[in-house]
Amino acid sequence: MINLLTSNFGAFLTAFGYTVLSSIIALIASLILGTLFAILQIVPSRIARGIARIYVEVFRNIPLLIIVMFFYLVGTRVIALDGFTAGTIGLSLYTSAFIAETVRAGINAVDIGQTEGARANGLSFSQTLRIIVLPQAYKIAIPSLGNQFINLVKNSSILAFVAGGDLMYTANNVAAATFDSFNSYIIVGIFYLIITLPLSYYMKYLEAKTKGLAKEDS
Amino acid sequence: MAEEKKDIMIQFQDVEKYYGSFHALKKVNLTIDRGETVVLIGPSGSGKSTLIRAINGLEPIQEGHLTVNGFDIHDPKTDINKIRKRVGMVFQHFNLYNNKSVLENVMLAPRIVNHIPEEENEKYALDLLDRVGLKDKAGSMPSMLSGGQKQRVAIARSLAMKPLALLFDEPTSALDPEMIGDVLRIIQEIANDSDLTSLIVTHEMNFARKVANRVIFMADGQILEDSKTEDFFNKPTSERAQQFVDQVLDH
Amino acid sequence: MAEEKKDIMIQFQDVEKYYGSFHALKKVNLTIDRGETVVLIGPSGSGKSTLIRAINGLEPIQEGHLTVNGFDIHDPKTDINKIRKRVGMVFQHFNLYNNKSVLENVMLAPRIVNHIPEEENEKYALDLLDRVGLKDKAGSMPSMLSGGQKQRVAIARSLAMKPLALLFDEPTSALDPEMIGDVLRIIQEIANDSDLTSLIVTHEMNFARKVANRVIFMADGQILEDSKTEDFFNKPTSERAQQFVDQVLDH
Amino acid sequence: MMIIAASIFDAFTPSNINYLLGGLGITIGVSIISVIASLVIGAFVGVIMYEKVPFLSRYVTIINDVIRNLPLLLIIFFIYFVLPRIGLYLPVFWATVIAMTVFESTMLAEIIRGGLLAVPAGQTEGARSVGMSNAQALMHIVLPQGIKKMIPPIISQLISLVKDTSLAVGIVLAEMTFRGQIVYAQNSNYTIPVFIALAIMYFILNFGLSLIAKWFDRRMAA
Amino acid sequence: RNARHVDTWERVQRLGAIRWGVKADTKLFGLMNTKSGEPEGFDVDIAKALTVQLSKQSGVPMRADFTVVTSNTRIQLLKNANIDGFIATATITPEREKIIDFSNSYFKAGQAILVKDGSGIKNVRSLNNSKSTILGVVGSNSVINIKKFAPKARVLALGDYGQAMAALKAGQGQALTTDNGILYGLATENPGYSVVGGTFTTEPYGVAYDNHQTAMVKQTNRALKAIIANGTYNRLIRKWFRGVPGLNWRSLER
Ligand SMILES: Nc1ncnc2c1ncn2[C@@H]1O[C@H](COP(=O)(O)OP(=O)(O)OP(=O)(O)O)[C@@H](O)[C@H]1O
Ligand SMILES: Nc1ncnc2c1ncn2[C@@H]1O[C@H](COP(=O)(O)OP(=O)(O)OP(=O)(O)O)[C@@H](O)[C@H]1O
Ligand SMILES: NC(=O)CC[C@H](N)C(=O)O
Ligand SMILES: [Mg+2]
Ligand SMILES: [Mg+2]
Repeated sequence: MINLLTSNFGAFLTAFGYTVLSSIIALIASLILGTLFAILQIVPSRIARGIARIYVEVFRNIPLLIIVMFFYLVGTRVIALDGFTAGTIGLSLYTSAFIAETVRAGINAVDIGQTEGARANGLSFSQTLRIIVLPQAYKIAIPSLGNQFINLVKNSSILAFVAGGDLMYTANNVAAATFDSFNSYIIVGIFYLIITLPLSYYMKYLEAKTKGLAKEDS
Repeated sequence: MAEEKKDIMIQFQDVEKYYGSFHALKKVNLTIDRGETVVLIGPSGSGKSTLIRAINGLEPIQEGHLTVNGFDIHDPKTDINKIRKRVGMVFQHFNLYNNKSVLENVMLAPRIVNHIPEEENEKYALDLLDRVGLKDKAGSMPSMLSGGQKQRVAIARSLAMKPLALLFDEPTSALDPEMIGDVLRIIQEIANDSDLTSLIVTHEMNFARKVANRVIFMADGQILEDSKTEDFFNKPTSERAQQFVDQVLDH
Repeated sequence: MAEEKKDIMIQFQDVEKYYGSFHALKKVNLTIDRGETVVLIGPSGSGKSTLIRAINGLEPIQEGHLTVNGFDIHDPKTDINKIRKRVGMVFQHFNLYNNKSVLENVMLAPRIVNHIPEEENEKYALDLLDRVGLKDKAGSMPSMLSGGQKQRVAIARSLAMKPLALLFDEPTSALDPEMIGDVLRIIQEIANDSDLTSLIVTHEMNFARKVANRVIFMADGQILEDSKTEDFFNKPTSERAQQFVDQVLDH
Repeated sequence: MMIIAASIFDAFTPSNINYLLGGLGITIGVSIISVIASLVIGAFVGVIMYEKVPFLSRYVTIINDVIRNLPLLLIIFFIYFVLPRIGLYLPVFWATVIAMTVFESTMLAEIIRGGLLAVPAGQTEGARSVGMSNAQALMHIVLPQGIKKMIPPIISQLISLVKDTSLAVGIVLAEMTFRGQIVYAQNSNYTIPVFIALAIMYFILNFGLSLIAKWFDRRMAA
Repeated sequence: RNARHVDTWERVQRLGAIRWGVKADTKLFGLMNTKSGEPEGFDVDIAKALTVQLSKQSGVPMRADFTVVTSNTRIQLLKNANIDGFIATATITPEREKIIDFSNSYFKAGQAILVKDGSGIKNVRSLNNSKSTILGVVGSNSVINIKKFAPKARVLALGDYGQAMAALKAGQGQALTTDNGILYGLATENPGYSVVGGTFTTEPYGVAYDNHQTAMVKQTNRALKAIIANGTYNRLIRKWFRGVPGLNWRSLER
């Protein structure tokens, strides 16, 4: 395993960089889109709610592989998208549907009293949402957003199918060239865990902390 | 509607309110003048919260007219935020903004709704916090306060909008018994401010007796009694009210 | 430890309890005899719940001896479930099993813990529900009950295990004022049952006066006062207790 | 766009459609078996993690955390390459089922642990205070209430599972996505129409599932 | 090490069937007929002919069963004992021979490139610059070989030839590289794309078995000779490669 790692270290490291980069870009994009579609789902316009629902349902119910393929093979006819870009776009849209659900649940979990307090105090709907509800909704949603992010990192392995240069793609190529599949996959597995495990433990820690606080509150 | 008599603050005229098929307010008629302090009592589920929330537009009504400070709330042309700016509300569970400091809780609405200059806003907010005895907590987050402190901040927050009327929905019933006194004392001070109209839902009968000009008793969505405070406590006219007062004072 | 004097039900000897680094019970000594009714009062955060939950093993203690019905709770060899079977607990928030009907709430523990035959179990459960005035709600789910009704079911549930002692942690402070009376009346009936030992945390001073043999006053994790009921209410010895009673009775 | 429109008619001959639908059958088959197996294992593991059994819970939790933090695609490849090393020679179908089960049961275990933790502490305390044992409190009180809270996340995890079967394309399981590739191998002009058809078929399958789940959820709530 | 493959020759006789791994995504060599659900192509027919001949040699009647493989999974399927051998456009290379066994070559291909007409690309050398992207398929040795011939170009490995062709059309790369036979198959259905520059490697295809299957390899070599001798081989060459534009099928005959 050490041999395989050292002889392909450059390749694995570059791949790790691509996986991290794609994940970060997709995280930011999907947070923005997800919040937008979460808000559209609670505004008093039926049309907006309908559009948001369709968006969320479509991207939640189609495999990421197919979404990514679509951008790689079809989207690129509109503007040129290489595998990395097409994969990251697909990843962002797919994840944003889940984040929209998470943020919406966070908004719903904010005590209705917060909204009533703000409205009774004279704040408008959008002021209440922006200044009072959303910040608290994000806070509530942190554990679940964290899990979405972990999923996103894992799902970035889909870039392998469109030659996105990521860890999984590199593992496949190294495995094919060296016939040492076993060790190639173990090595990239460890690379993935370097990102996901600390995150996952941090989420557990936050979860435990908020639970502890909730206890004292009541 | 704007030609209402100048000294009427809140007026219900044949107001009907439904939650789905549930009839929560039944032909409610009620007039509260400017500067009055009115206590609203009644058993659980009788519609006290519904009535008070309707005044602030938090619950829409289905029939009748509800005029607040000269504006008909039931009229779709009325901008409800205009009314809310001048009618404050204090909730049972305080509803402080959990994500803002005490001072920010008080300063937020004057800043973004009334566009008060920052300096003036802060000065007034600190004055109010001083008035409720919490100037030293200005920088704290709500989660660090006791229930009684939270409620006093909530009162300061309402006062910051310089309201014409204040609505209180069981302001002390979520508090530890030790904390209740302080909050009631502050409410009494505010109510005694002759300009301000106060409508208070409470189960604290001794307090009601001390502070109210009038007592209104509700049951099953109806106003059963509307009397001068002393008259009410000496001898409620309806049997239901008598029974209620007995039960609450009993233990 | 099993050689305790036969008439002692609960005994704290130099008990210390920590939550992490927070010292919640400080060198607590307290003896409660069989059949006594003791009321425990004190400001919020003073450790009343901690003390009462320790008796039932819901909170472990770190130092000292806590003997309940002859068993030392702090001894790892003690089977805590043996104690719990004979010591019931009534919580502020009822803690009825949300997934079981009223009757099932009462019957479950006797069935699966004491293996009471079904018929006998049901008969006794219905008797108890009758006693708390809720026989007609036997088939309802907890979510359909008012707070007062829930608490009465919780009391019946505790009684179904034929406890030697009952612990009450603010049994009425989550209730609407109208509901409080009924629950207190039932607790009083139970406490008057001379066999049963009761320890009651409450803020209802009139009730405490009527029902208790002794009043214990706690503050900051310590027992500051332990007196006959009349002595306590006539003139608490500590200033802190005096202050507390004044404040609670004030409004 | 013209090419796409024209090739839609060519691509979807009756035999090609049949062939794709056969893949749907395999997708559903893998899903159903993996769902059942991972629910059983996930429930078991979830309860072990919740109960804090000395040693056992700790190590089970670590293993669970490692597996659920890896990409499923990697697990599929890995299991596929590892099984023969431990003397297990399995058809691709069963290799996929095992990979899906290993991965999904860790995800479900986490959901189940969370669902149990979400039952208010008062419920356990109520049960313990009348002398019930830990196991009795779990079986009679906590689990029945926890299950209600777990159902929505479990359902969405199961929908993920159905979508994730598409990853088995990497190890030539003849499920729907792979068969799609076979269809467009006949003529590469079919590639785009096939992906569109796959998207529609997965959407119908999963959206249908989520509607059933919603209906089920409402019934449970009522 | 590989329990079920201890001796493939012994095993296929015992079971009366040979499970061949063949491709299902490669025109001319192995392509799924979705109507029958059976793969068809030169490799598939060779597998059938070899099965018949191997039956004769052993005196045991044997059936040919087919399992779909891809470039990336064929070796693993062999290792997993899902198949007894594969005939799947696989080049005999020294690296592969370390872990699997090959028969003598049954087909001589050579690596080439497929490009869009009018692209100006004449041969693999015109791709040797950093602006060029060359597409291929994971698990083929073509994506490894190409690095020697166009070391400056970017190489992207996709999952299968359908995707690679679609990617070429979508502009994800300037050329698609693999063996000439496979490229001609793709060119027939995609007017406007041509194989250019001729072959730049030799790719002798072999029948692959798991490691140390000397008996099976020996029998296969015998069978190969027999089907060449009895004319079956040339008949199959004619059947599959006559009329493929650009391909000189006569040169393939033996
Ligand atoms: N959002 C709602 N949807 C349906 N019914 C409601 C809603 N809010 C209140 N109700 C019902 O309307 C009735 C009156 O409720 P309201 O809260 O006004 O009573 P209340 O007098 O304030 O009681 P309490 O003393 O318990 O606060 C109750 O029967 C209640 O169940
Ligand atoms: N699980 C816990 N972890 C940490 N600290 C705790 C915990 N439970 C209680 N405490 C702290 O221990 C102290 C005593 O709490 P306890 O609940 O016993 O007080 P109490 O007298 O019952 O108060 P109240 O009247 O508000 O119910 C408080 O300061 C509380 O914050
Ligand atoms: N993709 C293929 O199978 C053909 C490429 C080459 N003949 C190989 O064996 O790798
Ligand atoms: Mg109310
Ligand atoms: Mg307490």
